[in-house]
Amino acid sequence: MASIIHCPHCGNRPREEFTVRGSADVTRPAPGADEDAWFDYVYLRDNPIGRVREYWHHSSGCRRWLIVERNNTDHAVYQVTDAAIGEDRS
Amino acid sequence: MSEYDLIPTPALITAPTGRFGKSDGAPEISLIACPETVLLQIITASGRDKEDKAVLDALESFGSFELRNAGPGQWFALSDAVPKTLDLTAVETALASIADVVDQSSGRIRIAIEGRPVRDLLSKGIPIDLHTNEFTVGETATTLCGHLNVHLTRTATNRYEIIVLRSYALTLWESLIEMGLEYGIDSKLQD
Amino acid sequence: MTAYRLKSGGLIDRDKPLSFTIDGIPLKGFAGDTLASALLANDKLVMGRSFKYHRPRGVLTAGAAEPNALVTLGHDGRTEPNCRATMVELHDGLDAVSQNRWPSLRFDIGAVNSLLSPLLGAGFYYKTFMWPAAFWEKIYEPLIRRAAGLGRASHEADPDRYEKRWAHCDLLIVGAGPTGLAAAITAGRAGARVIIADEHTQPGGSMLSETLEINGIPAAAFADGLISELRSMENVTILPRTTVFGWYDDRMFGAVEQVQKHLADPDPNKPVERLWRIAARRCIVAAGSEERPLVFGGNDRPGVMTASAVRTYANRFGVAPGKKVALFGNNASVYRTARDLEKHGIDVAAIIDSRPDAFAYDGKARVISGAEVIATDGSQRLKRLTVRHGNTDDETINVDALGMSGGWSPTVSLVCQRGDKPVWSDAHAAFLPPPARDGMVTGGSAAGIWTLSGCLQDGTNQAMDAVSDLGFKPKPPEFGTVEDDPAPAITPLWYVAGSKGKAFVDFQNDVHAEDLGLAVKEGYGNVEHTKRYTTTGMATDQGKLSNVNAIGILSEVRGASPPEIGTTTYRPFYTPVSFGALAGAHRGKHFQPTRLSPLHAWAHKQGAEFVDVGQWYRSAWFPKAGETHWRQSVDREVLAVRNRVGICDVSTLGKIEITGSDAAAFLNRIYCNGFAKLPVGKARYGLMLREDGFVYDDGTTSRLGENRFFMTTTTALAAGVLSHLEFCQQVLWPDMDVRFTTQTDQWAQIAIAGPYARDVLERVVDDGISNDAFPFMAAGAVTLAGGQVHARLFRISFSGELAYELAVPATYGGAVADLLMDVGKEFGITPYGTEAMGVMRIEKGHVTHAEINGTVVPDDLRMGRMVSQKKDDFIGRAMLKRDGLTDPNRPKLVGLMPIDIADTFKNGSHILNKGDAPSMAADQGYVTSTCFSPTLGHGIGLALVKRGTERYGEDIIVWDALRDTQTRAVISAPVFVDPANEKLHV
Amino acid sequence: MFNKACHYGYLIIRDDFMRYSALSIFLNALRGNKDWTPVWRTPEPKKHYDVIIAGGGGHGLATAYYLAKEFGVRNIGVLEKSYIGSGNVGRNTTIIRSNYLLEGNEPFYEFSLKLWEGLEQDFNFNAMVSQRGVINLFHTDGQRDAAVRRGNAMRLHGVDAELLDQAALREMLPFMDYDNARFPIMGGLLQPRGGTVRHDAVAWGFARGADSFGVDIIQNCEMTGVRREGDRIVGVETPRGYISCDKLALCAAGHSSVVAEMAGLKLPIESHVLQAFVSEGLKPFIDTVVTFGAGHFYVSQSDKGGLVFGGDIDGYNSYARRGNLATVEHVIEAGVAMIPALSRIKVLRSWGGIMDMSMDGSPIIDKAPLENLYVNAGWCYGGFKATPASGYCYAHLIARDAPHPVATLLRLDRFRRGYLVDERGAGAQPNLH
Ligand SMILES: Cc1cc2nc3c(=O)[nH]c(=O)nc-3n(C[C@H](O)[C@H](O)[C@H](O)COP(=O)(O)OP(=O)(O)OC[C@H]3O[C@@H](n4cnc5c(N)ncnc54)[C@H](O)[C@@H]3O)c2cc1C
Ligand SMILES: NC(=O)c1ccc[n+]([C@@H]2O[C@H](COP(=O)([O-])OP(=O)(O)OC[C@H]3O[C@@H](n4cnc5c(N)ncnc54)[C@H](O)[C@@H]3O)[C@@H](O)[C@H]2O)c1
Ligand SMILES: Cc1cc2nc3c(=O)[nH]c(=O)nc-3n(C[C@H](O)[C@H](O)[C@H](O)COP(=O)(O)O)c2cc1C
Ligand SMILES: [Zn+2]
Repeated sequence: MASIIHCPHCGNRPREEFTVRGSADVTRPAPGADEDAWFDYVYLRDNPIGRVREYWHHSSGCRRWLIVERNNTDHAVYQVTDAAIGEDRS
Repeated sequence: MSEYDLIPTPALITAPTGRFGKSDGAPEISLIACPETVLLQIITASGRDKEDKAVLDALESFGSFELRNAGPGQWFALSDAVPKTLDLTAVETALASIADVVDQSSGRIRIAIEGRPVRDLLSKGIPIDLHTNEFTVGETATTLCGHLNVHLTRTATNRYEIIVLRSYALTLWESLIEMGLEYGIDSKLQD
Repeated sequence: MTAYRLKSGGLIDRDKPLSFTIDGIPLKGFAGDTLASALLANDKLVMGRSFKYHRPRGVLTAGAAEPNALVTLGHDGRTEPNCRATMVELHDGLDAVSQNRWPSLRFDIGAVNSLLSPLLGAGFYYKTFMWPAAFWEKIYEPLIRRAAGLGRASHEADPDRYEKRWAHCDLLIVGAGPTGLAAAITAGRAGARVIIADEHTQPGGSMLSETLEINGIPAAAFADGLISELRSMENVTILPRTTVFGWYDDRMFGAVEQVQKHLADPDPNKPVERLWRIAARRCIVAAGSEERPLVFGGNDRPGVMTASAVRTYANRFGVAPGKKVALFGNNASVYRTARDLEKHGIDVAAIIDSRPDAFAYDGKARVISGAEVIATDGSQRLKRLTVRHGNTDDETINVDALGMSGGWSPTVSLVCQRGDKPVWSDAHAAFLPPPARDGMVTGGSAAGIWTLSGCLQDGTNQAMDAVSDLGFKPKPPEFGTVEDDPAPAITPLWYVAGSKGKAFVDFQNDVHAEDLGLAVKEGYGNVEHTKRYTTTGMATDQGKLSNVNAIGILSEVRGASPPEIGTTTYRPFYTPVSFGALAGAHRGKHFQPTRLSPLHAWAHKQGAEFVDVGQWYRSAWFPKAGETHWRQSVDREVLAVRNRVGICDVSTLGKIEITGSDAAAFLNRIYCNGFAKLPVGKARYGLMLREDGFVYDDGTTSRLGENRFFMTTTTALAAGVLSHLEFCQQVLWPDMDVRFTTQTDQWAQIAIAGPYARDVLERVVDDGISNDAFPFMAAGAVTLAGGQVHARLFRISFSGELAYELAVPATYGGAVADLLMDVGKEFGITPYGTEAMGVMRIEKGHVTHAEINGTVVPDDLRMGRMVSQKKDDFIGRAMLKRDGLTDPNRPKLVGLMPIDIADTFKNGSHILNKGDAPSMAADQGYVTSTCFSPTLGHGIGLALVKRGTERYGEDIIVWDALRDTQTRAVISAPVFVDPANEKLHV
Repeated sequence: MFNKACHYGYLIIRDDFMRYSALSIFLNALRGNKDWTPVWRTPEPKKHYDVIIAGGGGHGLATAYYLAKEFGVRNIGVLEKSYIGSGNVGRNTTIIRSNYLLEGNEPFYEFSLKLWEGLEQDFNFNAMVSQRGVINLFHTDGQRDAAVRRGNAMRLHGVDAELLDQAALREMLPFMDYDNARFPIMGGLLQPRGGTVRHDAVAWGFARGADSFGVDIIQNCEMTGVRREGDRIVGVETPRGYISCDKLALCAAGHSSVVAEMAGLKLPIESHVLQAFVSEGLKPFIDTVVTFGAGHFYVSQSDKGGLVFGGDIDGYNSYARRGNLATVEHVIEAGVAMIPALSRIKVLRSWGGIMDMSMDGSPIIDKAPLENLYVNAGWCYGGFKATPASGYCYAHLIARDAPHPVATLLRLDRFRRGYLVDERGAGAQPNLH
């Protein structure tokens, strides 16, 4: 949750060790994509209530970028995975 | 040209040393600035965690190294024995197929802290569970101590080593003394 | 004399007398007293003044919910306002001062507000003080502010120490009453790691005031037995004087421990308070319950308190709150108080029970059932009650203390802090905790279990469940037979109709029953509106005593049930927590860590003045004997570099080693200019954009090997850039083979700049560094002083002179700098600081974060042509093409020179066209950097000016209204020195 | 006797409206305060409104008030999912100021400050507008230069701004740490006309005013869906039934993305939680509003005596109106660093609100790319001070289908076109603004 994040590499760590970037539901468009796709990626967010995926950086730990899947109303965390390595390794 | 001797300056050369805090009875905590010996950062291609054996093997020919995990596929390789004149290029070559090597011998400072109440003291800064059964001898963690990023290793039952960025070493040292006042703390630079 | 100390009994130590003062009056108490019990024992009934009407108030409780008895403790930097006398442990020399009164607690001028009270009803200030408008800040508001507020804070710094610590446990138990202790014993014996915290001086909770027996042993002694056993368990931590103030996400709890605030003589090696951040796998909240006051006319007269407070003062502190005491309740719990008082030999004048069916009381006191207290009398202390019987005439009873009980409210604050709402129970006439969730359960009277045996049993059960769940094998402890009071059957009595005088609901904030009625009438009937309009529940006790009564009254006025009215929102802090505890040791100089360059000691030796740059200290300039103004030093340093040679510590620049077979390809996507083809042994200036197209950071990156680069970033963004690179690799391009290591601390980096830079370096570097061997933008490994040190040398220049940056392992930084100074002596080598560096970069038009302010694009900085048109991808490429980022009207980097060279101007000034009246529309741009150029002999500046590149030679106004200056200046190219860069290549 | 008052020179629809005056208060007091009537009605929703405003926060209520009073639109329904004032208007740290840097913002916020200055007389409710001054501290040359640039920008627009040096600050705020600080205070930028306003009173005053013109304020009535026919909104769904409308004005602050999504619109906004705090009541301690420059902390003192303070957002996406202990500590460390004497003062309560953090840190008042849908969003943690201007400009836009002159740069398409209004230069990452 928001107090303690279970880093797949480091275990339970307090929120202070992490830096949050924002939604992980946007994907960087291919280099040649049209302007709309880029605009969507850089500026528009679904920002839904409920289940969200976010990029959290374990900046004071293993320095891995994680995808934290959580509920933004009760702050329950469902899953934390390494953004690059994915679920299989966590 | 070699009329000049370039003498290294330890990071904690100006750090306060001696006895602090509780003055009755023996100090219960000792704080030691470890010598600045060889410390290499070893990083394998992203996140391959299980290759410490291969790394150690590759390092063997240069002397005996201790590996301390610092994240997935990352270690600090340190050695008190290997001379500081170690040929880094040779190390790079030896490890080329497994990992990259970056010298951190100057960049990261090692501080040891020991004594009966050491866990109590460390818990004033370190958020992880230090219970003797939870963080066992030999375990490592990259974490925080107060506002500082640190790398922690439990080296014996009541002894821990903290690796910290050189520029923060003095701040860490001073805050460890502050945390230790209630137990009595003896601090020294080890040569 | 009405309240007095009993001859015997209680947990105080009559052999340890303590001296203390209130408002300078010396008094005596005993070890084990609280300030409140000691004051009461001295018959000091008036302990505070209320907020709005300044009414004299006595103590209402014996615990954390106390709204009235607030005092100021300590002196100077240790002054602590608003201390609850009920929670202050008495110590020798304690010196308390009463609050919110002038001139004195007995006689308070502010009490005239009481007379004006019809005008000062709930929310009165929203309707008035509007005329005339200008009077608010000058007259009305200062008056209101002065009258409001409680204690007065000191202006001085707190000299004491504070600290924080983390703790982890299997089970956290909040409250060490019977429930908590039973839970702790159960979990502790099973081997679980237990932390049990209680806000009071001693663990034991209500058992410390209890006369019932467990297994034939009085409750207090029984508690003692449990506590000694817990103390002997290594896996159990008992934290007395520790308040768990907040439940945060997961099972993260905040608690504050009074380590030494209660001591006359604190040990300087210890903190006065300690903040605990407890990560618990399970938590049992055994926080007990609060007895509610009854709402009747004059219920705030000193001498009126809750029945359980009466009982605690008598049983635990050996204090009789009066010689003649009455009790008034709507439930059975007053009878236990009556019995205990009588046991102590205190006269119980009457038990007034609002319920028609009298309770079978076996003591002496007269029981008046079906009756209510409608008024009280007495100035500054209770003298008399008016009791209204069903039909007969009102009766007056002379008493000097009244214990009241309006029922019990479970302490649900903590369990509701994460948004769950408590659940109304008619049987309890109270809100019970919400269902257990996320490993957090409530037990004992906090869950509405009123009997001692029930609490012991519930504590046991909850702990059994909690630790079994964690894999332990607990066994229930045997407590033997437990004496019990009957459960307090209750008939709600929210407000005594026909009350005479104000009937207070929220004592501290002076909210009385009529205020609530008025709020409903005016449309503020939603419980949250009522709270805000009347301020009920908003005082320092956060409605612990008043909220349920307010809800009860609202339900009567609105004709809805209490659950329909609902509760307001529970939030941290359970009780107020000092800033000091929450800040811990991170204060003063230790607010943030200090970061020192490896050349700090060297610079210090050279006499540097340091400046804060983020967490770093950087050497700003190096004053020499005779220099009285920083400008003298800086000018000298600049000229030394321009004419001879200088050295500067640039170690704080971010340095990142980038390795891997895709390192070049990766950098090519990170920078907007090309990096793929950078040859080994070369450095290149790079510009990094954000994905939105604006410039993020700049710096040089050198290729040290096919797969090894060394990047420098600005000092400010060292950490940011590293995270950015990691994001790009791990998230955007995980298949790229590239890795990053921070090298900022590994290298001491020294700039050597000036016409003689090479001459100096040649005396230190073993390798050949002639202009041909090591041309401008060369980069590579070198050794120093006969192979003693492996270093890296970069021929890059920020000053615009022939310049190098030499990186040596940090530990050698001081020695190498000394060596450079030594060999450079013959060339007049001069250390220079960030100020001189700043001057030279302005003279050259080099940008820093003064210009790279997050809103500029490369073209604004005249670097548009650097942006690669060939690469199909780099961060920021797509968004850079938008209209707004290519608009020709954008501000562009220019130089500025005063027309009268005696003039100067400063950063942050704006640019206006000559003759234009100042307005936002007329704004042409702003000055980003200025300096006095010793090279040119006058002031110069850089600015971002609309269409600036087309306006060289134009005469404009530099407008600095804040400093009341206007300066004529001319726009120029932003390069003042060596525009052809000839000096770089010599 | 107070009925049918014809205040503002406009006809008040309610005939039991009670105008506040010294006399009315006195007479009511004499009669035991028994005659007061509800400040706003509790109407049943009508089947149709000319304008539906989704969100009964400060902005929604101000919009309704100005639409009715200044633009003659009277058939308005304000839908509020909870009680009015339950949102950020009722939980903010009450600072008003117009010390902005950019052309997109400064004229707008100054317009707002001017409206504040006449507001209480205008809506006949004491909102305790207190122009006690707002100071932003700086600690380094770079921060000073940024402050000067901002102050000069204000002066360009004719707004009051003063540069204070350390000596002046010592005089005004003697208890700050000047001598032992990690980051010594160098000076500050003062806007004397900045200050505080009683937050709840703003919601109540606008509600009372709007109601007096016949606006229906419907509490506990959440908009749960939007009915759309092609590019036209025809009405909204609520638990109390479908309500049709000619125009739909979104005004849901922290929930902007959620209500926009109902209409099929995606916004450049992320929702984040911001915490605020109040200390125990104290006698007058601090007479202005001060913002620390070396950490996240700002403080003022409420008329009740509590120190009202806050800091930075918690940093992660959230719709929970409560925060994290780490942030609490972070804010309070900065507080003690700025004012060491705070150490022995106790914090009473903390709470959170949901911020509609936009991608450039500035708000949006615009018509959506639909025929009759309007968007008011992206206020970040600075929208309280904007309340009157936001209401006024939004009303202007809704009534006239043209932006008010001071809000012409706060358009939705600025992100796509690259005309950002980014005061901090933090870029397209909402939690950095
Ligand atoms: C802790 C904190 C401190 C702040 N400090 C300041 C400050 O000092 N100065 C400043 O200028 N600003 C400050 N702000 C920001 C300011 O409070 C907000 O920007 C501003 O109040 C937003 O506008 P509003 O009043 O209309 O929002 P709100 O009051 O939040 O109004 C939005 C309303 O919409 C309702 N709603 C949402 N969804 C629906 C739906 N589907 N149907 C019906 N109704 C709905 C909500 O319940 C809410 O009442 C602060 C904010 C917070 C949280
Ligand atoms: N006769 C009645 O009407 C009646 C009514 C209620 C309770 N009781 C009796 O009172 C007793 C209740 O026992 P219990 O164990 O439930 O409660 P308790 O009151 O004995 O203990 C609770 C303890 O928790 C502490 N506490 C509360 N919140 C805290 C926090 N946040 N941090 C730290 N400490 C905190 C309190 O100060 C107290 O010491 C039982 O013996 C019961 O019979 C009787
Ligand atoms: C400016 C301001 C001052 C406040 N002062 C107090 C106060 O003195 N006492 C109090 O209990 N709460 C105070 N609060 C907090 C409110 O009780 C409440 O927590 C806040 O408005 C958020 O609402 P919620 O907690 O119901 O979600 C204050 C809030 C604000 C915005
Ligand atoms: Zn990690």
